[in-house]
Amino acid sequence: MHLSVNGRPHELPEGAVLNGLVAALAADPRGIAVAVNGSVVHAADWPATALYEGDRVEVVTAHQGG
Amino acid sequence: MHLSVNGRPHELPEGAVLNGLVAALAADPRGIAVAVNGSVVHAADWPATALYEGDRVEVVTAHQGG
Amino acid sequence: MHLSVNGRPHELPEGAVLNGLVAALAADPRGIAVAVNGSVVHAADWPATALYEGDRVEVVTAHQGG
Amino acid sequence: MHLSVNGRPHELPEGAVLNGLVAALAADPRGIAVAVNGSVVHAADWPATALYEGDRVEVVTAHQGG
Amino acid sequence: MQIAGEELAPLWLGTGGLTSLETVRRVVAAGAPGLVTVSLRRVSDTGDGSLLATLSALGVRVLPNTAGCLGAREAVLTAELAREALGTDWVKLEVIGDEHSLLPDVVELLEAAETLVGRGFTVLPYTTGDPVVARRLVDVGCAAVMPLGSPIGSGRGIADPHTIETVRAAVDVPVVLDAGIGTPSEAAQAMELGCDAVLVATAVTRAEDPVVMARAMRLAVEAGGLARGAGRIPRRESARASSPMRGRVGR
Amino acid sequence: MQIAGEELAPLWLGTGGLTSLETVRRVVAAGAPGLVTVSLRRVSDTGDGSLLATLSALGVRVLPNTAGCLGAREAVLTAELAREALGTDWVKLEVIGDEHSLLPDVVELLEAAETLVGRGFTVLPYTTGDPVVARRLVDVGCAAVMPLGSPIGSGRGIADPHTIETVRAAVDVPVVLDAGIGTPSEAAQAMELGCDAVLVATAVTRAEDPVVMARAMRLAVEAGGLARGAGRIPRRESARASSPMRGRVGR
Amino acid sequence: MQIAGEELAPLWLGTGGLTSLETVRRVVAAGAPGLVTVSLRRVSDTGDGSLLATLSALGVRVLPNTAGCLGAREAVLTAELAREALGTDWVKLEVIGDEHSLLPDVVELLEAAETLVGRGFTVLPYTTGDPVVARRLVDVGCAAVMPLGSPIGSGRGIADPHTIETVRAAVDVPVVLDAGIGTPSEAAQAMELGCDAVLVATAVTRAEDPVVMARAMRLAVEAGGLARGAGRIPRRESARASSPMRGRVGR
Amino acid sequence: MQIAGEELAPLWLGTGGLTSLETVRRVVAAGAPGLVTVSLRRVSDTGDGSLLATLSALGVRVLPNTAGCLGAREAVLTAELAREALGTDWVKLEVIGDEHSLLPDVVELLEAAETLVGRGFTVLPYTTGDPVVARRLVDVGCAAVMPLGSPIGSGRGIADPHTIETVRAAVDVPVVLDAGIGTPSEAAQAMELGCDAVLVATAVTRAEDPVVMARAMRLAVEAGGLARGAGRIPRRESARASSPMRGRVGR
Repeated sequence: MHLSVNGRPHELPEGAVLNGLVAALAADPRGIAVAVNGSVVHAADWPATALYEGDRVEVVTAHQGG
Repeated sequence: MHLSVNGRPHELPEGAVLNGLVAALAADPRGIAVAVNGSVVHAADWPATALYEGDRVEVVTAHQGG
Repeated sequence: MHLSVNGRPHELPEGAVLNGLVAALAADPRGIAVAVNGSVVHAADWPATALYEGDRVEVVTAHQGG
Repeated sequence: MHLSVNGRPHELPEGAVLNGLVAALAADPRGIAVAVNGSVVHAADWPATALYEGDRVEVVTAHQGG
Repeated sequence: MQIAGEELAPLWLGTGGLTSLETVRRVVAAGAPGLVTVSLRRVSDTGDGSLLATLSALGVRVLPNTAGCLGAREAVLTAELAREALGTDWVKLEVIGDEHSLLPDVVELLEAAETLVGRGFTVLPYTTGDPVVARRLVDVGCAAVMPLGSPIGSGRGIADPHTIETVRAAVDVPVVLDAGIGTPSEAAQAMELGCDAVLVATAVTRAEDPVVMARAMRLAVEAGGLARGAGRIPRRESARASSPMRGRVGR
Repeated sequence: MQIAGEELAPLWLGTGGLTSLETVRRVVAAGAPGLVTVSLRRVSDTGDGSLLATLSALGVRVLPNTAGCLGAREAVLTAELAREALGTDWVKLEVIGDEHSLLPDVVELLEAAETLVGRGFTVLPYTTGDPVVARRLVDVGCAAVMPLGSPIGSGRGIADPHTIETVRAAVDVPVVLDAGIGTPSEAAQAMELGCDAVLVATAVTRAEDPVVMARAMRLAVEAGGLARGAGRIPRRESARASSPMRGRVGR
Repeated sequence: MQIAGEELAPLWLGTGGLTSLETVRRVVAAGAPGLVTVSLRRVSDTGDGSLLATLSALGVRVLPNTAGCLGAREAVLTAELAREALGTDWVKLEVIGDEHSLLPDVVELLEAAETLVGRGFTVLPYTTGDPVVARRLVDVGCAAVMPLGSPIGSGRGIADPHTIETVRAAVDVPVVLDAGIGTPSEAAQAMELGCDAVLVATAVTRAEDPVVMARAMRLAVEAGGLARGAGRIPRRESARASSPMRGRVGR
Repeated sequence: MQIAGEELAPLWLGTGGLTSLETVRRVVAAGAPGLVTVSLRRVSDTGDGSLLATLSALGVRVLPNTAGCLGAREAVLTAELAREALGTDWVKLEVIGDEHSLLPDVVELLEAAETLVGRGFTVLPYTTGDPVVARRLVDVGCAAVMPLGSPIGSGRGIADPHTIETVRAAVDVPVVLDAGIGTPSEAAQAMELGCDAVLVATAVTRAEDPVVMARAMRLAVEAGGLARGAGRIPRRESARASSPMRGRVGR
C-alpha cells in the first residue's frame, strides 16, 4: 500500500504496523516521536497501530536548532 | 423616564422621541450623529424614533483630533 | 633648460618668459593662476617674468570640486 | 612677610624656610609635593629652601579623582 | 499618492491641540494637507461646534478617526457614527491596547478592520511596525496601512527605520507614517524610507508656531518624496573625495 | 544667512562629480544654492576649462576650496592661486590629515587659517565636530566654521548630532554643516540642530538624478531652517494623546 | 531567573549551526547556559542522532522549539511531537509569518499559545516588541515572553531598546530577549533594559570561535544583570567632573 | 594589555566620588582594576589624606591625572608635582578647553604631551575621537591614547562608535576608552570596537551600588575583549534561520 512518510511516498505491505516502520527509520527508538495523520501516537501504542493506504506518517527527533 | 444620554443620567417624559432630544442638545443638526443602544439612527428616522426607559443614547459630532 | 611645470619635466629655451609658457598651456588666460617656486605671479607680471633652470611652475585653474 | 600659599594670602616671619611651612600644612610629608613660583622643590631641598616676600607656594597631595 | 482612486497631497494633518479655528485655517493654508483628521466626540464635550464648517469652507478632505477606542465594538460604532455625521466612508481606524501607551491592539484592530471593510468603509488602520500584521490588514481589505514611528505625541521620530522599510516591502497599498514625528527631518526620512504620506498632529499643533511648522513639514515631505525617486548615494564605511585628487598643486 | 555681510541661501553645493556642464546648469537652477564650490587644479588635468564661464553665466557665487591639501603651506599657496584665478578672497579651507580618511588636520588647519586671515582672506574652514577647535578657528578670525557630519562622501549623515549642537553653542559665527550628508532628511536635521547652511556635494552630484536631488535638498534645508524657528515639541518618554480622551462614545 | 518555579542561568543558547557534537560540548561548558534549544526534524533529515545523548550527558535542560512553523496547527503538532520525543512539556513557541523575514505571526502565535497552555504545556513564545501582544500572551497563560531584538540571525542587536523596556513594563512574567543579538555588549544591554535572560544562537554558533564567544556571552549577561541591580548613573546632556574642581594647582 | 612593558588588567577605575576609603577598598576588590586614577589637589582642600596609604595597601597601581587643567603650562606643573608626590612618571594628561564641556583642548594637549615626554614621563592623554590628533599624540611619544566616548560624567556611552574604530586603526599604541561610559554594555562595546582598556569613573563611583557596578564593569570588559578575538557574526540586512528549514513536520 502507498503511504506518505516524512513527506515522501512510501511502500508497505498490507497489514504493516507502525512499530516496524519506525524501527526501519530509526535504529534507536529513544528520542523519537511519531504522528499519524496529524495525531501523535505514543511509543507504547506503536506495535498495535496498524497502517492503512494513504496514511501520512511523521517520524521526528531532536535536531540542532536556534 | 430615566435614560442615559452621552453617558449621563437624563430625564424625559413618557412618549418622548429622538428628534426632540437631539434638538435640545444641538442647535444645528448638521454634523450630528446619533446611536441608540449601540445602533446608529439616521437623521431621517429621528422624528419617528420613540425613546424608552433605560435607553442609552449617544449624540456626537466632529471634534479636533489627531 | 629644464623646468618642472605642473609637476612634470619641461624643456624651454634659455630666456623664455612666463607669458609664453602660460599661453602654451592655456588658450584663454582668464581664470588661470600661476606660481613660480611657490609664489604667485600676477598675470600682469607674466611677460616680464623670466624663467630659469630648475624653476618649479604651477599653472592652475578652477575645476569641479566638493 | 606676605606669601601666597595654595592660592591664599599667608604670613610668615622673615627667614622662614619651606620645611616649616610644609610641616605646618601636612602632618605627614609622605605623598606631599611642593612648588615654589611654579617650580617643583624636591623634599630633600625643603630645609634649605628659604622663602621670600611674594613667593607663590603650592603644597599638594593625591586626592580622589576620575 | 492615491487612496481609493483619489489623489492626495503627501502631508496629512491632525487638528487636535490647535487653539482656535483661526489657527486651524492658517495651519491648513500653510500645510496644504491631503486631508485632515478629526475625532468624534459627544456634543456635550465638544464646545465650539463649527470645526466642520471651517474645514468644509477650506475645501480640505476630512478623515474621521476612532481615537481612544479600546475595542473593536467601540471602534466600529464610532466609525458608523462618523460616517453618519460626516458623510464619508473613510475612517482612520485606531484601536488601542491601553490609555497609557496608546499603542495599537492589533488583534482588536484586525477584527474591527474586517467588519468595517465588510460594511463598505475605506479603512486606514493605525498599526505597529509589524509587517506580518500589515499584510493581514491588507488581506482583510484595508486601503492603506499607517505604521507608527514612535508612540503618539512622543516626538521621538522613527525609532526603528527598518520596521518602516519592512512594512513598505510587505504590502502593495499606500504606507502612511503615523505617530511619533517631531521634526521635518523625521517626516522627510519617512518618505525616504518609502512611505507615501506622513500624518503629523502634535508636532505641528503643539509647536510654538504651528503655522510655520506646518509649512516646514509640507516642504520636508515633498523633499523626502523627491529624494526617494532621485536615488540616494550608498552609505560607505570610508570616505570618498568629492574633489579630484589628481592635479593638486605641489604634488 | 550672512557671511562677511553678504546674504546667502542656506544650501551650498559642490560641483565635483557632475558629468557635464549642462548638468551643472540644471543642478544649480534646481538647487538655487547660496554658492557653489570648486577646486583648483593644474590646467593639464582639468580638461574642459569652461566651468567658470558656465558658473558666472549662472550668476552664482563661486567658493574655491583647498581640497586635498595635506599641510598648511600647500593650502595657503592653493588659496593664493584661487584668489588670483577667481578674483575672490573667500576660501573654503581644507587641510586633511591623510588621503584615506580625508579628515581635517586641525593643527595645520589652525596655522593655515591664521595665515590666510592675516593676508585678507575670508576663511571658511572645514573642521571636525570639536567645539574647542571651532572656538580657536573663530579666535584667529574665521568667518564661519564648517564641521563635518561624517566622512566626506560617506553619506552617513550626522554621526553624532550632539557635536553639531556643541559647535553651534561654542561660536557666534555661522555654522555650515560640511561632509557626510546623504539625504534631505539629514540636511534638514543639520538646520534643526542649529546650522545656518549645509554644504552638499556627493549626495547631489552622484545621486541617480542630481537635478531632482538638488531640488529635494533645497526644500529640506528650507524646511529645517523654518522648523528651528517654529519651536519643536519636546521629546517625551511616554505617549500623549493627540485627540481628546474625554467625550468618547460609550465611555 | 525562574520559569515554572525552576531556577535557570540567564544565558540561554541555541545549538543550530554548531559543526560537531564536540563543539556542542565545549560551547555548553563555556557558556553554562540555563538551557539549550533544539528543533524537531524528520529523522530522515537529521543525520547524526546523538545530539540528545550529548546534551543529557551534559546535564543541561533542553528546550524544544517550533522553529519554522507557519501556522498554529503546525506549531501545535510540532510541540506535541517534541513533548513525546523529549519528555518535556516546555516549548519555545515560534510561529512565523513568512520564511523570508522569519518575523512572528502574532495572530497565529496567540492561537497556538492558548491551545498549548490548555494542553498543559509551559509555553515560551517568540514574539515581537509589541507590549499589547505580550500582555495577551500572558493573559492566555504563557510562562514568559521572548521579544526579538532584531530579525533572527541578523546580528543587528536591539534595534529599538524602548520596545524591550515597554514589554518589560507590560508583563509580570520573565522577559527573555530572543533573536538579533550579535555581540556580548548587546546581550548585556538586554539585561540592563530589564530582561531576565537572553537567548543567543547564531551569534555564538557561527562566530569564528564559538567556545570563546559563549564564554564572552556568559560574562556579559552576568554583567548586565548585576548592573540593573546596581543603579546606573543618569544620562546627562552636559558633562560632570569626576575629579574635584576645587584645589587645583595655580587656581 | 601593556603600557611601557607592564601588563595591566583592562578595566581602569577612577576614584572621584567614592564616599569613603572603605568603599574605595571594596570597589577596588570587586573591579580588580589594572590601575586607579587620582587627582592632585592642594592639601588645604583634600581633607582625609590617607587615600594613597589605602591604595598602596591594596597594591594597585596609581595613575595621577591633570584633571581640570586649562592649559599646557598648568598641566605640566601638575604632572611634575604628581611625579614628586607619587613617585611615578606615568600621568593621565588632561587639558580641557573650558570648565563646562570638559572637552580636551587638543592644541594645548599636544604641546603638554611633547613637553612631558621630553621630561621622561609616560604620557596617557585624554583626547577626542579625532584619529589625526591621535596619530600626532603618538608621534610626540605618548604611550597610549585615551579617546572619549561622550562627555565626562554624561553617561551617554559611545556617541559615535566609528570614531573609536578610526582611532584604533590610526595608531599602534594601546587605545583606552575614557569618559562617557554609563553601563557595562557600553564598556563591553568599547572593547569590541578595538579598545585595549576602558577607564570608568562616575559610572561606578556614583552608581547606587558602586561595588556591584565595579564587578559588572570588570565582567563586561572581559566579555568585550574575549568577543573581539572570537570573531563576531556579520550584521545582515535580512534574517537568517538558526534552525534548519529542511525536515519540518508537515512540509
